[in-house]
Amino acid sequence: MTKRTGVFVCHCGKNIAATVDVKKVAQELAKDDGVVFSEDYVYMCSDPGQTAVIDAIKDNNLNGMVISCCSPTLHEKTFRDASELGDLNAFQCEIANIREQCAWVHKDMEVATEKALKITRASVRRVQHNQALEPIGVPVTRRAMVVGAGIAGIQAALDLTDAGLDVVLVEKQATIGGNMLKLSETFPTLDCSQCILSPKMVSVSKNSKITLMTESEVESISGFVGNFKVKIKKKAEFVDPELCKLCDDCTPVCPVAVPNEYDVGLTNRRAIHIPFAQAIPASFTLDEEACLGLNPVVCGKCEEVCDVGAIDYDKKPTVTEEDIGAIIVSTGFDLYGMEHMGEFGGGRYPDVLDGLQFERLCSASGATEGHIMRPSDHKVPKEIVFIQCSGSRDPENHCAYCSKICCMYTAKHATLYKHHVPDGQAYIFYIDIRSGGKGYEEFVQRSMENDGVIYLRGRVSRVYEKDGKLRVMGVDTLAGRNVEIDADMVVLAQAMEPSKGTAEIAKILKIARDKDGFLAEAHPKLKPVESVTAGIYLAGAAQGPKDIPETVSQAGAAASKVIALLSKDQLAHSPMVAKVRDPYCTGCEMCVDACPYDAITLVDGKASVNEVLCEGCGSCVGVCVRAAIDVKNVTQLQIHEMISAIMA
Amino acid sequence: MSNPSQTTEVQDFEPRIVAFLCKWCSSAGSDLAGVSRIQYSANATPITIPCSGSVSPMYILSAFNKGADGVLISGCHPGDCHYMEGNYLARRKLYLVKELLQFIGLESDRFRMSWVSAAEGAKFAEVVDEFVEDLRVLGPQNRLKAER
Amino acid sequence: MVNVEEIRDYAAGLLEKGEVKSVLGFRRGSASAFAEPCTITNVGEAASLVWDPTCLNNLALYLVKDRKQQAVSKTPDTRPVGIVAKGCDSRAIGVLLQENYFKREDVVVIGVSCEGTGVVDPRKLSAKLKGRTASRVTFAVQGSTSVAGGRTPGATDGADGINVSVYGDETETVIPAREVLADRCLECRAAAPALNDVVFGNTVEARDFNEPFHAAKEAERLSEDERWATWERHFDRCLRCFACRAVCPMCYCPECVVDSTTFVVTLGTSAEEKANRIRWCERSANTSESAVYHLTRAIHLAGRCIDCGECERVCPVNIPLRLLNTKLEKEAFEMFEYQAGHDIEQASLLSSFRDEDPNSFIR
Amino acid sequence: MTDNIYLPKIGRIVGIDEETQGARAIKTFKVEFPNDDGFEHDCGQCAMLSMFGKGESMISIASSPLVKEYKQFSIMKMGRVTSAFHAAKIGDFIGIRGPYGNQFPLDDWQGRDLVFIGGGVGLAPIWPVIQTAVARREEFGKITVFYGARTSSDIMYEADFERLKESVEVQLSVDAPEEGWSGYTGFVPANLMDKAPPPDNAIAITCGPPIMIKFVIQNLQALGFADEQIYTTIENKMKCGVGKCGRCNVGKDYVCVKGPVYSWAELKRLPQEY
Amino acid sequence: MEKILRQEKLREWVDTLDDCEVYAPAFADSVWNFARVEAGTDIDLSHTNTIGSVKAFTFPQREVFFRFEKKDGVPVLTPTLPDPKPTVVFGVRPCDGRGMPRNDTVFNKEFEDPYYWARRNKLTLVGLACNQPHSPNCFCQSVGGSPHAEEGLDILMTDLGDRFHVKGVTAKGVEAMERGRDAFDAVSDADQTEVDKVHETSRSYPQRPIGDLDAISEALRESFDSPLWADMAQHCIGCGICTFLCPTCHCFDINDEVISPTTGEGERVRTWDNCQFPDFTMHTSGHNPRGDLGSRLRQRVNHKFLYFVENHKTQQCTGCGRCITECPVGIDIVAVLERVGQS
Repeated sequence: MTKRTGVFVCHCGKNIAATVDVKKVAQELAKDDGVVFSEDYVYMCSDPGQTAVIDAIKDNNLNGMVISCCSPTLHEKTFRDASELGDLNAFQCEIANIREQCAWVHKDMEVATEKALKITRASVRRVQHNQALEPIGVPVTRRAMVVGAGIAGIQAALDLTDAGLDVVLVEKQATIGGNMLKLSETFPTLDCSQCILSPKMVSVSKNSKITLMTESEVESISGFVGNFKVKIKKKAEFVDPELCKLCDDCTPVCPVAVPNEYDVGLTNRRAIHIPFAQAIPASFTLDEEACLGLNPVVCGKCEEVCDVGAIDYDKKPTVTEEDIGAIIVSTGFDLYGMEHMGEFGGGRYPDVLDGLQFERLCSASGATEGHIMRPSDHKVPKEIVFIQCSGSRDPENHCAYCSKICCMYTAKHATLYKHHVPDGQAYIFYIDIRSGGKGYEEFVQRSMENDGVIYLRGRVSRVYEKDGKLRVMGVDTLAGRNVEIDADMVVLAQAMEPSKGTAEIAKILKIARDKDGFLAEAHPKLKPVESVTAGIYLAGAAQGPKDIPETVSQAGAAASKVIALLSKDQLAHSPMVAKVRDPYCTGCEMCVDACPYDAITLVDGKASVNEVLCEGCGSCVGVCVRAAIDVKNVTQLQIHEMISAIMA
Repeated sequence: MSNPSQTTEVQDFEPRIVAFLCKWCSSAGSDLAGVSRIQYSANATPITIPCSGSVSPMYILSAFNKGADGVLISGCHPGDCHYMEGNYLARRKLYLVKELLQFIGLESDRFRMSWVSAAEGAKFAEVVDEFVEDLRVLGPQNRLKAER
Repeated sequence: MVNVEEIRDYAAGLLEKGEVKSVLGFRRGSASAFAEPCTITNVGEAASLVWDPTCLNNLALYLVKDRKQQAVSKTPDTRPVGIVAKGCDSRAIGVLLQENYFKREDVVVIGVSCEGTGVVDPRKLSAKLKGRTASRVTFAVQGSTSVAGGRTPGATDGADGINVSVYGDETETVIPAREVLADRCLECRAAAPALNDVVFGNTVEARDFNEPFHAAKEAERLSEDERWATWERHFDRCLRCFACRAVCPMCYCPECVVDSTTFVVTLGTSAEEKANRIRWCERSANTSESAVYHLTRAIHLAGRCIDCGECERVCPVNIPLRLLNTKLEKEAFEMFEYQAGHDIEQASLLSSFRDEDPNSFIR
Repeated sequence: MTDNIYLPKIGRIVGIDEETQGARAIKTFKVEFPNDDGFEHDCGQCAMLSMFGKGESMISIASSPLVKEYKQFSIMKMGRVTSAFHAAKIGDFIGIRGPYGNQFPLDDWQGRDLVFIGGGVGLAPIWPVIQTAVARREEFGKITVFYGARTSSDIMYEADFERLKESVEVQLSVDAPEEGWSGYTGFVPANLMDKAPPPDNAIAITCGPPIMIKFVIQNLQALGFADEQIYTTIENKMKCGVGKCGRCNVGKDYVCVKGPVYSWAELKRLPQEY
Repeated sequence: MEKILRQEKLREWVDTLDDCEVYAPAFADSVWNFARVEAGTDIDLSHTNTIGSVKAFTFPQREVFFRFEKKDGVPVLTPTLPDPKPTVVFGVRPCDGRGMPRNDTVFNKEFEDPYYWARRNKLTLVGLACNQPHSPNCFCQSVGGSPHAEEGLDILMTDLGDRFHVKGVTAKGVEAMERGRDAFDAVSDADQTEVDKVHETSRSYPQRPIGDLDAISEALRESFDSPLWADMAQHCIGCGICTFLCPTCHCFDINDEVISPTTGEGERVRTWDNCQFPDFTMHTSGHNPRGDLGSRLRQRVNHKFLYFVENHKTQQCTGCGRCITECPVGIDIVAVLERVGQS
């Protein structure tokens, strides 16, 4: 076929044109073999620019188009759509990136123009061998998985079922609820956290469309958007939740006591325990690590006292495989470890607490039944110091980012303290007060004005124990003086960080994390709930620090994305998949071994690609010594042509 | 064939590098360098490929044959491959290619591999700049260049 | 010690019982003192089989040829083939099985242990004789006369020699074995065929002539410029006769990626496919193009080369091609604990990886 | 020393006709010599055409020697060079050297009936003979042209056939039934048998796919044509065109020099290597 | 012209050829091959036959016919006819010498090959008679040659131990001798007697017999369709050793080597090709008139002993034996002829 290739070189205003002689690039390319149209234009992505693409295709009967402009991540789709409007197959339009990879990183016009020419010419040579392709239609599994059942996961799961979708809700802990479960009241309204969360948890347990899998973790994933296969490993279910009557006969006989996670270590629990009274699923559970009974010679007391025979030490972990169409990851946050805050006595002094521990002290369901007292001596603290930005906004030593919710919850803590200990004095060390949010600023103001909380702008340099008190050495930068407070209790507003399992789940699901370890969204502005992997969405604090309303809205947003995705009968799968050149294949299976997606099998002694499973990574291409396999539109011929074009 | 280090003037020599960048990490990383306006040498012309694992050794040999002074292959860090394991396959294969090229006496600085993530725009620029400097010292690649 | 009569009887037995359609072995040829390959199809021919240090060829090549013939034949004879195989040859069969080129039941491996010695390198011998031709080459026992029709038992030191008669000068001289044995035999790590249906000869461990990969390690020791000077000369001398590829049992690709003398063209092959066949290198026999050819061949044999040394043996201009392959096998062994042809179930070298693969060479 | 036998002359494409479509499309190119260094040729001869950067291909000259302004080549898209021709446009430059090979002994056939039997692109090599014979119409007896193609849209030189009908008998055929087709339906050898041209004082000239030639010759023999009355052309892979590169030989003959035109009597004496 | 050259004077003679490129056999990488004789280095004429034949001096493995490029869209061709210095090759064995006129025929008939002749006209071949066959595969006498055949050589030298007998065969040869006249001595009767004796002895060694060459041609003609060919080629691996080393194999390929696809620059290049390669005769369609190894072996043998005879009235093979000695699988053209002859 006669090649009729068109080229547009974009000025991008001055973005490209300032460093690249776009006219020259267009003129030079006009001389290339097969190029029948080559022009420059000021803004290709503008409406007239796109129209020019359509017109150029139609007027010149083009069978290949190269737009030399910005990164393909930005406008590949734009120009492919435009090409389609001009009756040119979308896959016969390619982008040459002369902005990010050229104009923006070089200053010398001559040099940059030369490089832009090479980049564009390589794309021209590539597009001249592009095939017209159509997306591959893939059936969709109308079933979603939500990983992490905190408020984000719960909200997402419920929203999904509202749309009629089945949901597998996977939670690592023995109960759903996550960190919100531990909170006493929520700002700025001071309504009881459990009171608003528990009904949702019950809805989850009662929802027949939700398969709840607690004490479970995602082990592996295969497949692709619309058709994931997920292996979920559930810990051995030593206590049968169906049989457990919640009689609590078992805990008194259990000889093992370990710190209670629910109370952030402020109390102990037994190896057999119920995470908290209203746990969902409502059942006792056996802590495998702590239990002695897994070796019945040593212990077996709880089994003996269990009348209903709900306990079975011989239970093994189970792995189930689920067909899943889309995934929401909402694995939440952990507080930055107290052990990092040595200068504040974190992890060293029992009366230096983190925010969540303080929540437990305030909470009616907590160890002290809502009475604020020092863990060390159970005395009511009369002077209490809150330190904000503990571990946040400190790129040298700790986390560089702002954890966003600390200002608010510290104000809440101080207020709650004053409500519990009206004669006490609360001090808050802060750097800035960030109270953007509905009713937030008013809440902070109230804490100052109504509750007499003393806000000190400045950092704390040290906290140390002196005469049974905690001496806080700080500075009040507004007053310009050093401050020393002998406090009974110090509460550190610890930074938020992604929960411990986030790194692992990201690795398993092949979704990226940002530099701080939070799950990375596909685009910070335009795709805030999408991960870089199609079909996997993000919600809650695993994606970045956020408060409850924000978490709930992101969960809803992620759910609505999933609902939209799974509302289609078919999904479009990229047609840039591997293709076997049959006569060359000898069936050596190297590609079969190399394929990460198990997309290649041997059929009649020749490799055969399952186009739906193939992601087009080209691992097969890289290992085939016979060059018997190629990825469509990134063929070895095309790479060869591109190398030639660059080196010519 | 003459010894290039004796016959070339390092000053005037602009190395020509073919850079194979994986689409998900290194190409995105170079995009980030662009967005961040980090300036670096223009000697490397990028070819975006799906994954470092898709690199056939032929690409490297071909680039040298066609006169490339250096060949750079850049992919995602181990564990970060968008396709799960392509970069591991690449690493093993390209290790062997590197060893082979060294074995026959191609200057070892001419073939380079790097891991550059989408967040490492600055690293990408550094990798290119360092490569260019090393190649300047070596002068033009004549050993595998086609005699045409 | 290998009694050639046993091989003959075994081959005859296979043919007699109809268990194989043919037996690949060695016989005396008319062309030189070295044995030539033969394919015997009836019992009577078994008597012509020989076994001695001149049985150089890796006959696994002919299993590949048989396969290719079957593929184009309208009435393919799919009966198994018997093959006389040394340790290296059996590894070749191992790789071919690993790559599904045929099935285990398609081949009857008549293993012959090299008993810690090996085969003679004709080019080394030629160097000794300064180009003159040997008319007779046999094993000598401690400098005494040779044992007709067979090989000596595996000796335990390097003192045993090779009896050589030179054409035009019929006196016999004894050359120390280590001076004329093929490099691959001197470095052999598995002289007995592990993959076999029967083995003749004692399973003598490889004798300690040279450490494994000795020659490659020696070559590595040169400076970069010296290495290039060496290989530039070799690539420049290459005739591009493709004997190295033609003789290699692993080079069974229907069409060679680099320099094809075998286009795969069927009725369905479109003009575009033919027109767009990539020319990674040109046919010109000059340094650059030959380098691409040989380097490609080396990398494509990584983890597949079983060190039969055939490429090097057949090279008419004596390019030490084996070095390229052993270099990579050395890396595979040392860095990836991979040995070609040792496990027919394993994933091949390049389509597998380990987390601990070398990473420090990457920026 | 005279000419450099490997150095092509420059030709310019001045006309392109799309004869047939599809995977094995045929285009006819008119090529002129912009440097006025063209050569004369005889019926049946070939020329080595170049696409610089792609290589050379031996193509039979499909225009009559009587046409001096240009040379015509009908090229089927088969491989690297021919694909490059199919991608070419009017005004493009090519390389051309020749003419090579022998010719149809047209002068020896004066006064005799001529039966041309062509199939597919095989019409091209005998087309100049037909054209020349028509131009010298009075020198020959009855002229019949059998030509078959897969479908009516695959018929080459369609417009020229209309003109041809004025002076010679034209028997067109298509392989399979087709609506609106008035000619013969079936393969060329069958059409030949159907029309059964008399062998007396006739010469048969055939060219086409090997399988067609085989049956045409069988049928001609059945009709009573002697081996000496049957002419055909053969093709082999060629590189030099001047009898040196060694690949196009059929037995002792290099087809590029001794061929491509053979009588069946001559061809029978050569081994089957084409 | 006939002269005596003492061994130690060889260098003196060579030094008089100072405007020439002089080549002589050298033993390197375990093989004898022609190598440039640098000033002040020894010439060792104790060689067997060189691995590569002398044909490469007129028919190099790579010959650029012309360069092409596009100027303003028009192809511009620049022929690259070689203009070599006069070249003198020492130590050419008579079998190789006899190859040269056979190649001359090929590159002259019908069309003269300017590239070949540009080199050929500057080439002087100084032969060295074989005092005894250096390989059991020598068979020059079976194809009409002899260990001291002069055909194709410009000078024939005969090794008499401490001295050479040097005979100028052609005007070119005589001229080369004239230039080094001071190095030569006159030929005494004793010298002449010794030369004759050496020649006679050299002819007396047994060589591989072929028998009646006409009968062989006839047998080949008759056995074109014989199943023998497939049988004899059973172990052939289809490499190019036999033909690339052959002094008279001249087949070649022509390809365009692109330098820059952008500027349309490139070279049209001739390279050696080989009738044993499958694609040698394969049509673009995939049809291959010589699609199997048997037919390709037949082509090689027939070319040497039948087609060349039919076209040029002499065998193309000169009996150097390289194709036999170097065949990796023992295919032996003499044994092949024997089998064909017996069939």
